[in-house]
Amino acid sequence: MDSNNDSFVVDGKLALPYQYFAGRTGSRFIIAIRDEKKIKGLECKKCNKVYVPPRATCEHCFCDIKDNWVDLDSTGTVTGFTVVRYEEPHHPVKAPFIQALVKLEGADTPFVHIVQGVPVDEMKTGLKVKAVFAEETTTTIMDISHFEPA
Amino acid sequence: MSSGTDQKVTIADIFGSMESRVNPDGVKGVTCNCGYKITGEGGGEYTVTVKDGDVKVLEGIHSPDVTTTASAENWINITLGKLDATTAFTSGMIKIDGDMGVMGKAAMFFQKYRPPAPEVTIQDIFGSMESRVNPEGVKGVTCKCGYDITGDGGGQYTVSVDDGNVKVLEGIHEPDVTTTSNAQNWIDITLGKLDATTAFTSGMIKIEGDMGVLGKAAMFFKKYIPPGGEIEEQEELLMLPKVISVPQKFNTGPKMGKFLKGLIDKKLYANKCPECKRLQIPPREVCAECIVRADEFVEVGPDGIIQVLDITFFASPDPLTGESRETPYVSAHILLDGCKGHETLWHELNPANIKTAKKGDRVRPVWNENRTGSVSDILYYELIE
Amino acid sequence: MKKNRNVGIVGVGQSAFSSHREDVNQPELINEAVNEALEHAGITLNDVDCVVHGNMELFEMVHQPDMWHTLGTGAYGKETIRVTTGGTTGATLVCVADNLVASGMHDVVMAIGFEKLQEGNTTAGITNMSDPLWGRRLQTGALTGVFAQKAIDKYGEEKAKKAAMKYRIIMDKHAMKNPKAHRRLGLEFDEMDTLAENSPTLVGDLKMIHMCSQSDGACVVIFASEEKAKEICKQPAWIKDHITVHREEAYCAFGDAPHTTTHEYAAQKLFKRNGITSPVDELDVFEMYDPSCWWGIDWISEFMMISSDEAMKLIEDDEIMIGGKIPFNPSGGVIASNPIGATAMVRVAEAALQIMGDAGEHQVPGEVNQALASGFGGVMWTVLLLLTKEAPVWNE
Amino acid sequence: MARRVAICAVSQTKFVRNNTTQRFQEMELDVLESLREQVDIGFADEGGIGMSINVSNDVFDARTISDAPMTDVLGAHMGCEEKVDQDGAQAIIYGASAIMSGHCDAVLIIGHCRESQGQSRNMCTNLTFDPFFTRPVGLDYCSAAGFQAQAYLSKSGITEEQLAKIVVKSRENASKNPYTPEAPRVTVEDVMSSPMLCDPIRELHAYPVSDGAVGMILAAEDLAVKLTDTPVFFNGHGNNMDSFYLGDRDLTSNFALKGAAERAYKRAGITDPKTAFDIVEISDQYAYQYPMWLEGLGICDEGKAGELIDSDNANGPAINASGGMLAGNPLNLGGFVRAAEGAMQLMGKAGDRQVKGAKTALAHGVVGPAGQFHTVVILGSD
Repeated sequence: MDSNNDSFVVDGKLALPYQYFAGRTGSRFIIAIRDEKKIKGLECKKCNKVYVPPRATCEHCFCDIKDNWVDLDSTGTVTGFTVVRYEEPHHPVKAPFIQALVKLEGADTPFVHIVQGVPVDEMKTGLKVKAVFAEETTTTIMDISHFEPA
Repeated sequence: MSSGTDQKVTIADIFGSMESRVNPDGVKGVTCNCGYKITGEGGGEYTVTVKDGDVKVLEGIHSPDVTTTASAENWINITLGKLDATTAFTSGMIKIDGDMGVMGKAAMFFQKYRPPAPEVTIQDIFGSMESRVNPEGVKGVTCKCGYDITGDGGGQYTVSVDDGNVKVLEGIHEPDVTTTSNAQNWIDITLGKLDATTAFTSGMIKIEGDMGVLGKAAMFFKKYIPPGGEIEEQEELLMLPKVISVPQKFNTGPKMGKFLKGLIDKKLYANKCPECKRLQIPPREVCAECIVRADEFVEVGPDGIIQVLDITFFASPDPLTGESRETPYVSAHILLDGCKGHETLWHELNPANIKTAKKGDRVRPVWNENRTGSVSDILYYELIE
Repeated sequence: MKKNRNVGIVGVGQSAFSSHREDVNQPELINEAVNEALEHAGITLNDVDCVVHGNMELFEMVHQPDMWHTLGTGAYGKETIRVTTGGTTGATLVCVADNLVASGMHDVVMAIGFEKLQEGNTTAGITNMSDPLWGRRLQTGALTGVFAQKAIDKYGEEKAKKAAMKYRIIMDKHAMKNPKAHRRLGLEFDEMDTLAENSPTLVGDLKMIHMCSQSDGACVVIFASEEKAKEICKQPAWIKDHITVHREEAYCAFGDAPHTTTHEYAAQKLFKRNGITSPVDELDVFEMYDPSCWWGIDWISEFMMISSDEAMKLIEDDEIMIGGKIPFNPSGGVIASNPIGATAMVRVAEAALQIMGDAGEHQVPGEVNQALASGFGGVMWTVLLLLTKEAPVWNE
Repeated sequence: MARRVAICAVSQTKFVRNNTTQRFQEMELDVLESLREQVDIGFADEGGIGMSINVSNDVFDARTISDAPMTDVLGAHMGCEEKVDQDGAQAIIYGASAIMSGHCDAVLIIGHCRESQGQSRNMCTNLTFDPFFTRPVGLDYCSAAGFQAQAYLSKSGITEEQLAKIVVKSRENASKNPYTPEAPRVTVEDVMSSPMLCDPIRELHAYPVSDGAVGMILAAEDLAVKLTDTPVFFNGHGNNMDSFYLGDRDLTSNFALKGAAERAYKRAGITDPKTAFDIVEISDQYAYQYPMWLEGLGICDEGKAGELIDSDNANGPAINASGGMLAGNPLNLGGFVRAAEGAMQLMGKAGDRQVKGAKTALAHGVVGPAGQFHTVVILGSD
């Protein structure tokens, strides 16, 4: 690359508006959290598994499971985690914070959420946690504000 | 289209509920007035004013930037999502005058309208029972079920089944089993909003007498359809509006860099293919026809003639800022002096020239006073009178 | 060219196309088309070896969306590939599937084209294809009045506008026969003038009534090797040939200087190597990617290798209608339904349904032995696919 | 039987943290020119390059149809150009299929990625997650890897020190690789004391941000042997998709990679992967992936990766002689560069990092969060 290179860098943006739809299945799941403070799973009767987050089709046997709602407990167990220590604009809370896989009582699959109320360096797999519901809705999984030790 | 079943949805309610349905993200930083002329029965005139995120809905039309005209029936159907707005727009069912760009934003102002729950009465539930008999469910059954519905709008009824023959009587008459519930809970159970077993175990409803009969009673009737039509259609479906923005550092590379830097000195550089000699402006690294690097630059223009012009009335957000631009504007391909054939430069024309500009007219650039090496160093091209 | 082995289309699935699919999320929308295609082919997901996926990330702003979409595509535990090429994506996916099966890599491949345009801003998304430092401030999506102007210059205002609206209404009449179509307006020929007058102007003489829709939808096509195809399907639609012609980016293709368009170039090459000399007579149906009726009327001559006067006559004499000499878009075309990442695949899917005889109410009368489908996108890019009823025979 | 396909030429740019002097097009043009210097081939339906494949990504490029501005530098003006929007290793499979099907005789593939362009690559990969359930909690590829690393380390018993050794070795190898000039040598202590990104992944455990381009030309066997004395044959391939939601998977099971490898070995007729290869190039975006992917590929037995690290795999194949992804390649190009490296080794053109007499190579690529999708390509000098 020659030294009299005319190249320079221009600050810009990729900025576009979106509106995402949760669909009927996703809406029912989030509305139950928002209005009833209740977390629900969907059961595949063929695979004998209760899934969270909800999905209309079982990924493994490909059958329709969208009406097989099961009420779950709002307490569960941490099956895996990481402590996020880098800062990014897309983070829901300031780093460092704990992202954890939480398996609710009655569910077969854990899902990722935030755990608070534990010093980040003392976080352990196996921790019993309970859901803390958000005061204001964002119409997403963040209607559960976070999990904290049960 | 089943607007007849939505008698509870009114234009007044749609506009009246708007202030409570504001989507803060959708109105952030927006200032505009949108007028609505809703014609026909139940219509009215309204103006939605948005002032930097602050939303007011006024009756009447007040200095609108854009005005939408539609019949009450069409507007209700659009609001309920039963009629596609674009289809309605395209086929002339609604008319829009004024700034189309504002209309694009208006779609994001409010959260979805949810019509008030249809008027469901205990009287209607029991009154419609005889017409909802499920012949399979009552075949060979003989029994009497009493219902004591308490509270506002309540009443007493007896469902009498005599070997498949069903009568619904007012009052309680020698029942085999009696169900007691308040009116609201019974409506919710009927509509499927409240689970009957839950209601029973939690004491919300009481049952006295032969429980076995009640098990059969669940099969006596077909589903109750409230006067407003299927409730299911009105199930809330969540929508999540987001502006996704990722800051970028765009590199010019030496070719585009040379061209952009030239603009600072009011110079326009094209690069030339060493083989076919064609020019590219803005320059690209390679000549696509000959697949060779094109390193030689020549100065062209700055004046030229209009080769192609597109007068644009449709505003879309500028992807670099998310902001919508003003319309109309003219997107033009200009054949600069020293260029030939398709070797045109893409830019805009002075909006003041829209009415008169035509292909072949001579134009010159109007330079921005603050030039930084970007597309906006040229404000636009204008006609040379 | 000698193809290693033949490839047949054995199943087609389409979600209903609509601007209102708030009841499903992205994987669920795809799933509808996947299930329909499996059912049409009479196979199960277990029979599928590989899933091909495509759409444009910026329309929904989901990065590597095939990851999330696995919930609806059925790709779990399978081989997959994701290919995308703008508006041509759907057609490119067919070429990918054809190559994957013809090469012997896979016996049964399922290709999925998808878009949920309601979730983004289509025009802004398309504008983002321009150079960030120059054209991005100037472009307005895929909207341009250039083709209207070109036709008006060529035929005079009255004749040109009449042809455009005639074409528009023919597409709507076709869409009325296709229950999957998004825009089914019930237009009549005698409404031509008032429709055009009342419709809002977009760019130049391009009005909203002329332009294609923005739709949510997914299209799925299942491909099988000759041996498998014959096992699975009574009448597969065979892929005889395909050609892709892209062109450079910014070089202005508009204006007077003569040049061969990608459409002409692709058509001439494809027809030559398949021995087709008179496409209008030899083809039985053409599903053309027509972003607006102005582009539609302009491109007939380019694809059919006829003069523009002959093309005008085809429109005026109803020869492009179902029942005509060379029916265009019995499905209603892109003007009726346009889920962009799926759109070009819908062209192929619909052409295949015509050959299979499964197009229902919009089935063209008579034998469909040869069908053409086109994809359009990018910077005036084109993809052409030739389908046949008879399995092709390849000589050394 | 379909005809065989061979790689005739490969080229890559230097991968640097922030290339401020070129835009994408010029990076790819450098690669194209280098490829055309190596082999004398033009663009033509028969006997020439009949298809050009671009490897790039719309979100990373901040550009819809990110291949549109590349058509000219791919030589595909008025020709066939397509884009594979996954790891470039997938483009090799697709390119090979187009030749094997008979559709064309030669294929050009060039990919680019500039991880330095957007504010952060994590902001881009956060957009992989669905908008309602996984995006809002702030997941990105880095934190998804954190989950997997945590689970894998506790299952495998791989130690902090062993992870550090992987990085040290990668940098040592990279010092002989002219294409990764910005991967300075480090010590085990440097790695172990580098700040945590997301536990247990440390800064030096993560692949660096980089900009660059890579390409190759594939041709049918009869053409390839005319173009070059050192054709590298495409002998097998496989890929496999896992579930999307992290909680639906066993993050330590290597489900996708095992399936991909099994398919590739079957197609290439390989029965013992431990002895089958001279060169193994894997996409280790994070240090923990090095042992985990090697186990998944069957290069070492499950639970034995620690021993492999400690012994420096003295008796096995050369693993990531290039330095691997840990020494610096952007997302999308990881597996593609691995295949290019494998091909250079088999051509005997790998300079200071050349492994003598290398005849067979395995290249591995990965797409998606925590290895949702893996690709394996097997190359041989015959």
